[in-house]
Amino acid sequence: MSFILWIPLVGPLAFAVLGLLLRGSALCRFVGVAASSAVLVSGLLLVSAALSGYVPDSGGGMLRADALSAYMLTVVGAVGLISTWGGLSSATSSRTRDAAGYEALIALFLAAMSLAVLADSIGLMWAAVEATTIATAFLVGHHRTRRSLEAAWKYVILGSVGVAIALLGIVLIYAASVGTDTPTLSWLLLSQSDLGLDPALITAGGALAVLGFATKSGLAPMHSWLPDAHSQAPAPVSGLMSGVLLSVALYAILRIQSITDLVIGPEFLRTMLSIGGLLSLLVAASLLIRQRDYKRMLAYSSIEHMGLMAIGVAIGPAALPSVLLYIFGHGLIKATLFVISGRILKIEGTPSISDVRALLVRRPGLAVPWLIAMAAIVGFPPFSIFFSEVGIIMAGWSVGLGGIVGAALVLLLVIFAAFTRLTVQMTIGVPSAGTAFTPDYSAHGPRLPIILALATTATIAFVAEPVGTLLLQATAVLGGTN
Amino acid sequence: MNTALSSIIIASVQVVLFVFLAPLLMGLIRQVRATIEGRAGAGIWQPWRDVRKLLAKNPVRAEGSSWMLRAGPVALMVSSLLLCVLLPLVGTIPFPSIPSDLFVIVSVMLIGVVALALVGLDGGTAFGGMGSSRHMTVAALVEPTLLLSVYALSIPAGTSTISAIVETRLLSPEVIISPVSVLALVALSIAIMAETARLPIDNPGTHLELTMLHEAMTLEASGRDLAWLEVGSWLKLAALLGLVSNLVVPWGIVTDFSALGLLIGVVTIAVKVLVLGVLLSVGEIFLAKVRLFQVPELLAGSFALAFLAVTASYLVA
Amino acid sequence: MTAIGAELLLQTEIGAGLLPQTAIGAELLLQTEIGAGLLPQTAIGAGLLLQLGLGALAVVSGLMAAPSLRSRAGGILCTLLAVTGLATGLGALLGATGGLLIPIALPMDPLVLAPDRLGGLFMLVVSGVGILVSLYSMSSTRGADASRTAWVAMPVFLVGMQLVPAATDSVSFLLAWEIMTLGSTVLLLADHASRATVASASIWYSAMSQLSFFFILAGFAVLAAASGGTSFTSLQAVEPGSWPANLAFVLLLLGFGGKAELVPLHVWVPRVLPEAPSHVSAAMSGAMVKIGVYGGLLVCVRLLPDGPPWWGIAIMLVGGVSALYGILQASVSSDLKVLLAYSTTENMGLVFLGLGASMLLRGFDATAAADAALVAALLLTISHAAFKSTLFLGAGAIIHATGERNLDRLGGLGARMPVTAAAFGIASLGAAAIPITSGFVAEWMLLQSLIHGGRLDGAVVSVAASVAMPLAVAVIALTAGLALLTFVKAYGIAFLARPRSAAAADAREVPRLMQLALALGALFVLALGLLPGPIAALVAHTVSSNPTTAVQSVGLGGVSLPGIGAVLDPIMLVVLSALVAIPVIVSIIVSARRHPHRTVDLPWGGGGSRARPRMQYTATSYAEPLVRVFDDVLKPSRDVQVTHVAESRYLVERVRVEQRVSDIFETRLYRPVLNLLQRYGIVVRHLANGSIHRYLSYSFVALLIVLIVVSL
Amino acid sequence: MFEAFYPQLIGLCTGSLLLTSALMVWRHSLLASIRLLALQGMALAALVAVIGIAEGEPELVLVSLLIFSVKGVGLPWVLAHQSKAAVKQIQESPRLNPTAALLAVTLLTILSYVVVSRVFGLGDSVTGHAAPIGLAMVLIGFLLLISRRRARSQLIGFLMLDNGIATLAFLTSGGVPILLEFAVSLDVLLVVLILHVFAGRMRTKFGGTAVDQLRELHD
Repeated sequence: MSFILWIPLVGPLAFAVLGLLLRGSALCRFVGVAASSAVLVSGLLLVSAALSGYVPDSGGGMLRADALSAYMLTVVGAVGLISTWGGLSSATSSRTRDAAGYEALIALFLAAMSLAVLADSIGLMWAAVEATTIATAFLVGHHRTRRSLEAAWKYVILGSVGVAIALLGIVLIYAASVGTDTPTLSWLLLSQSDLGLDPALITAGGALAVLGFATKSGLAPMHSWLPDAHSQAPAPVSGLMSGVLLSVALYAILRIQSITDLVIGPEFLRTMLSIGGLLSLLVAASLLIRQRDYKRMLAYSSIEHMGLMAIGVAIGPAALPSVLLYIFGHGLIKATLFVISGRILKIEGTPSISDVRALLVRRPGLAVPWLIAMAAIVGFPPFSIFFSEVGIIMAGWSVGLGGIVGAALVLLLVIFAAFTRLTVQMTIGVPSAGTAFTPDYSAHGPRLPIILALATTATIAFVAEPVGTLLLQATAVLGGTN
Repeated sequence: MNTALSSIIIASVQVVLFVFLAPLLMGLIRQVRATIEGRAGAGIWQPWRDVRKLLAKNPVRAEGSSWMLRAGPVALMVSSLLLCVLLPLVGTIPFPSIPSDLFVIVSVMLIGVVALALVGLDGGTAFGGMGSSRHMTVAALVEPTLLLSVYALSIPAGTSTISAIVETRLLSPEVIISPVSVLALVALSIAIMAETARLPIDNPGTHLELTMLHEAMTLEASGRDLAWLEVGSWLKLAALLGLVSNLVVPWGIVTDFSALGLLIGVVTIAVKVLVLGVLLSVGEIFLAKVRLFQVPELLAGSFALAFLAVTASYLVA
Repeated sequence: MTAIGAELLLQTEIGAGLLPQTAIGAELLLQTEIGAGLLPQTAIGAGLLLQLGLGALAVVSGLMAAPSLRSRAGGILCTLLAVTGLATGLGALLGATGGLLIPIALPMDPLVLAPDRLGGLFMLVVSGVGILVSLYSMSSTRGADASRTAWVAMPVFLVGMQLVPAATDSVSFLLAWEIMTLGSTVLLLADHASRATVASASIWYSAMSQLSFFFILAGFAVLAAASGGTSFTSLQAVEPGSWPANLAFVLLLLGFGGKAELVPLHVWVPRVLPEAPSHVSAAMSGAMVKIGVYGGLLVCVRLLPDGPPWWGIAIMLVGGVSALYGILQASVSSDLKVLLAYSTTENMGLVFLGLGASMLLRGFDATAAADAALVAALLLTISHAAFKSTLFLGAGAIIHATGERNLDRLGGLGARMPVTAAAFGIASLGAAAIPITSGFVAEWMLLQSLIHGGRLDGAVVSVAASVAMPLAVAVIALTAGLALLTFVKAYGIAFLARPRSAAAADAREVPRLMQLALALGALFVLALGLLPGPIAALVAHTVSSNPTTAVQSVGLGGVSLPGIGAVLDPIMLVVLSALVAIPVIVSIIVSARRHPHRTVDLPWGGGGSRARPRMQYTATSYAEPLVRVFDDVLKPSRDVQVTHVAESRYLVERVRVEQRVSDIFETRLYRPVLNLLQRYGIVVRHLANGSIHRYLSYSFVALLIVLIVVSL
Repeated sequence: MFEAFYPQLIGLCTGSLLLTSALMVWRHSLLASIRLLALQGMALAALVAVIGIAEGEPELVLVSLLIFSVKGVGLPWVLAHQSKAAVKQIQESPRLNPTAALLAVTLLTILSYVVVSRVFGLGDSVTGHAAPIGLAMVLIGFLLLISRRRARSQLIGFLMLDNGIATLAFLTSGGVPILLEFAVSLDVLLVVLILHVFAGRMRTKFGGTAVDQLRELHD
């Protein structure tokens, strides 16, 4: 059974190599899809294993898939599939030399994220997270324009520095474990209650690690790379980064939290994450009010959602099932939105909101899914984000974070209003007089992934079994008994 | 005697009496005014003659006017007749299932107000609309005074049934001159002046279109349409004066049914209404019509009185 | 989307454990009425499930049906959906129990839909409006209004509205609530391609809806935190008057008040209701707004009864201000749908006034008056649903026939559209609270409860009540007076006199199905007004612990309030009027035979022979005196442009007068805040000015702060 | 014998680490900075070797070799890969003037002493006493990142930051597990390579490597 653990790592790499070998063939554009399918399938297999109470490990305990890891792996696979499938380029454009490299990097990226969630060692996970930066650096800069180069530079510098801070934190945590009898970086061992870790070291290490991973998960004030990178990367890459890379970093934060909570209690990280979450919401709200670029708009929306998730993490076990469901819902919807935004960008040729007008009349084939996904991302039911937000807010009050949650609601309202305004500007209304047009019903790309993503997020919250159980098990992994 | 039957008899008597009395009251008011102003006057029966004349004419209706021009006057008439049925004018024995609830009475009166306003609009002229608009504005602003004075009057009796209020006053006359009652009555009187388009809110004798309220709405009506409008308005005035007089001087009203009592009741209410009419007429001599946009001030004043009456009745009593 | 895996809630299924945490779920469920019922009564559950199923079917038909069949199919399915809701609501109102469990992946209290009597009442009201609207829309929708999107959104909207009152826990409440909001938002967008104003209306609507939603969410969260559960049964455990209860009360009041169009959260109303297609406005104003009222009742009657007196006073204050402000704006408006929209604010204000009065009076143990006020508020809610949906449908018929909703360009429609005119007229009477319509009964009962509320057995109840009650009466009176003017204006200008534009002159009566919906609506208005007794008695069961002492039915359909000794029998009033009318009518018939009327071009015409329709009074001029009287509140802006004849300055060629009354809450409260936000939004861009050094500094500062904090 | 020298050796190594860091802030010439970076890498390698010998762990000696080859030789070589002449001419015009920068360096060093003393309690061990140097290097590296305009100078800052972490790791816990050490080194190497490629592209696209020019993406 434990060989499944290797599929999401080896599979994508194999496909990447295959793609490079098939360079120039039309087949190589399917490398990303194949890689994400591999991840998704193994994720689902591991989920079923976790549900039956079996926790496979491999590589001398380096890889381990408990319920949380399996869940995250599934999310990676699902979002990857939606992004890559939805972003499938036409067969002709994939014959260029770049295409194979691009697909290979995507596969590498997926493998790195899979490793990050499967690793049972903080160190290995750190390396995997850093590897995502390396894999995506050229993806962000894929277009080779001045802007994409700028975005890539900022992304790599800010991302690496952030992750370096995380490494500093991990070093301190390791130092704490060196102080005990068993120097280790294993989650499993570190999150045991009787280790006697040094509280001061764990505080400092935890804080630094969280701060570092907050960079990758796009929490303010470490978020600065995110709008630039998301707006310049090719749409599927943006979708992947926004949909899962941020969440994988959040997963790291969750794991760190499960260590620190045991040693120093939840208060310290709770304060830190609440501040970070609120700041993220504030930043998103502030910069969405007069946003001009729809891909940046989506990027700030990711910051917002990560902020709310961070508040959920701060709240602790009561909100964790909601946060986990949130990760899934946000990932799929945001990937969908980025995929559609990529198509809009391609067809309209401008990323500017004010230049894209009356989309619903001119291009209903793009505008309708765009609007549905927008409704989902701002938290309308039946999409699962609604339940996650309600769950987090409700839980927030019950653990005494009413003030934080209240402030978050105010900011969410501003964000909602700004978001609605921008969306309406893009989609609603009629084209200015004199421009002839015929309604374009084409979706400009595969429709199925979009429909699948929307349908899945619309129904998943109502699937009490086995999703509910899985979420509870994943929460239990993090020390929550809820 | 059976309450229901006696109430039906009293109501019928009231209707017949007031249909007879209302034109007479108008005639008296106009004649008194004419006499005081030194004119000969048309005599107190002139309104009767007017009505007879109007009923015998072919009504002229405007092209494009709707059924409202026909139905509106009837509605006004019916609402005024209903007032005569429901108010305790001759006797205080109400119908069992429709006690003379003041809120109901006010609403019934409003049916007439609305009907008149719609008739004014239906003519399709500037003046009709103008009259209608002003009439409704005044009616809207009068409403609080009206209901609050009703409220104030209802407090001593513990009910808004006007028969019960009058009976309470009959039993304990000291209520009548209590400050609360006086305040409420003054407020109610102002409200009634406004509702019935008397001075100082409206000048019933005017023929200058720009200042008219009531008359402007009836400009397009003729023949029997006009007759119903006129009689309906007179009836309303008479009935409301009857109400005020019974609130101030409740004696003579029938509380236990008997033939003699009924006769006394009929005579006393006729006298009371006619006396009040004379007083009204004399009073109006000394009043000038206020500007339309000062009417709200007047109504605000009356509202304040009514409000004081209510709160005083809670805080004093 | 409505095809969520819902399952009938049977006792056995609870035991079998559909939920992740079976024990907790079953335990909580057992505490609720549904669980406690001895026999599983699944009729209600089946009704709810059928609603979901029909909703899903309607969505599918909206997606799949051919454009020519879409309105017909959608309309029929929506009507069926609403009829199911009506039946379910009626069942629940009469005391049937049963419910539906919505499975959920998150560990929460179970999501159960199981309407109680009050919920049943509101489901009934909402579905009743739904039937009217569905029938009407079957033939009224054309073009964009009949688009695929619109017909997908319609059932979603209806299902959402019909399920909110069924919720027995805060999460399913919020779920249905948001589905309702989503459906209505999409419907609002129907005409976006033809009018630019739709876009801004939709932004306002979404933002204000979200504001309401967040208030409610926060309110429920506060209560849930204080009580430890999200089901209404556990929320009831919160002590009223404790600070979480106070906070939650304020939040929930704001949230539900926003949906119920109360001041100052009403700003979306004058934008949204006019811009939405008329059948949607009817559904919003007739039904959706009632959900706000339901929320208010849920808080005040079910979750947090017996609150401190200031709760009642706060509700009365909000309600009173809304009533006055709403009707004032309505009375000066010349746009028919804006007028109706503001009038909704007024009516809801009165409903909340009644609700607040009832809370206040209950606090002073004036139970009879409190019950009467509450029943009055409910009656007003029901009657508002009837007359306001009819009015909006009537306005839709006018737009259908003329394409105009500006009263200043209408007129003379009475002769051209008799059925619409009659229905609109009856509904207007209802809105103006004239006997014998539904509005009258409700207002009468409200006034009765207020004047009897100041005293209890002859003793003054409290200073607060003795100030609040007269003020409330005054507010109701002024509101009623202005409503009278408003609806005389609306009806008189639109339907009477001569047409003020060519479009109005060419108007034709609307199709049969629309007439049917209008006639049904008018019939409801009359029926509610003629038979208040049985209805009030039924309604009293939903809110009063001792309904028979509060309200009784007397005579043929009369209502009596035994606790405060007031009786009203509208049928007797009709009989009496008929009796006194007989002589009048007889004399008319006699006179008409002898003296038939003549129709002339202009009998008098103000003395002029060339009086043209343009010279008629318009809606704007009709309201002019009122604008002057309430100058200080309305703050109208006037613009007079005089064009002189070229030859002489003393001769005037044309005068153009423009008067605009804007919403002071929008211009004085919302605009400044929004402008500030916009300015902030521009300034704050400097945070992300593109400099990597600045971005690194953010991280560096964060790192330094964290280092300093951990070493403290 | 070795035990007697041990504290001095540790002191020497960490001292030179701090010294090179401060000098890098001071000097504006790119070439000088690269040389100092190489020196720093060698000092780090020496430090690891010393600790390894003291603890008697041959593994650490191996790591020391790795560090020497990557940080002491490899990375500086990559950075200086461009023709020497061109590199020589590149002069930083930092965003922070040298006095302020050096002042900041002292402040950051003090801060890291405070932080480390609170977190670790310093203890009696020689390495513990030297630990603040690692943190100081991290912070100084960060300072370089913020204050330097050129792409390569930023890279140097990043590398110094990384050296700081490594220093801290070795001083506090004798280094992280060897596998992680490899991974970290590989990651750093790759990041530097990527940035190097980007810097190259930047030169072709922007005609220079001034990071300041990257201002097109903003709100």
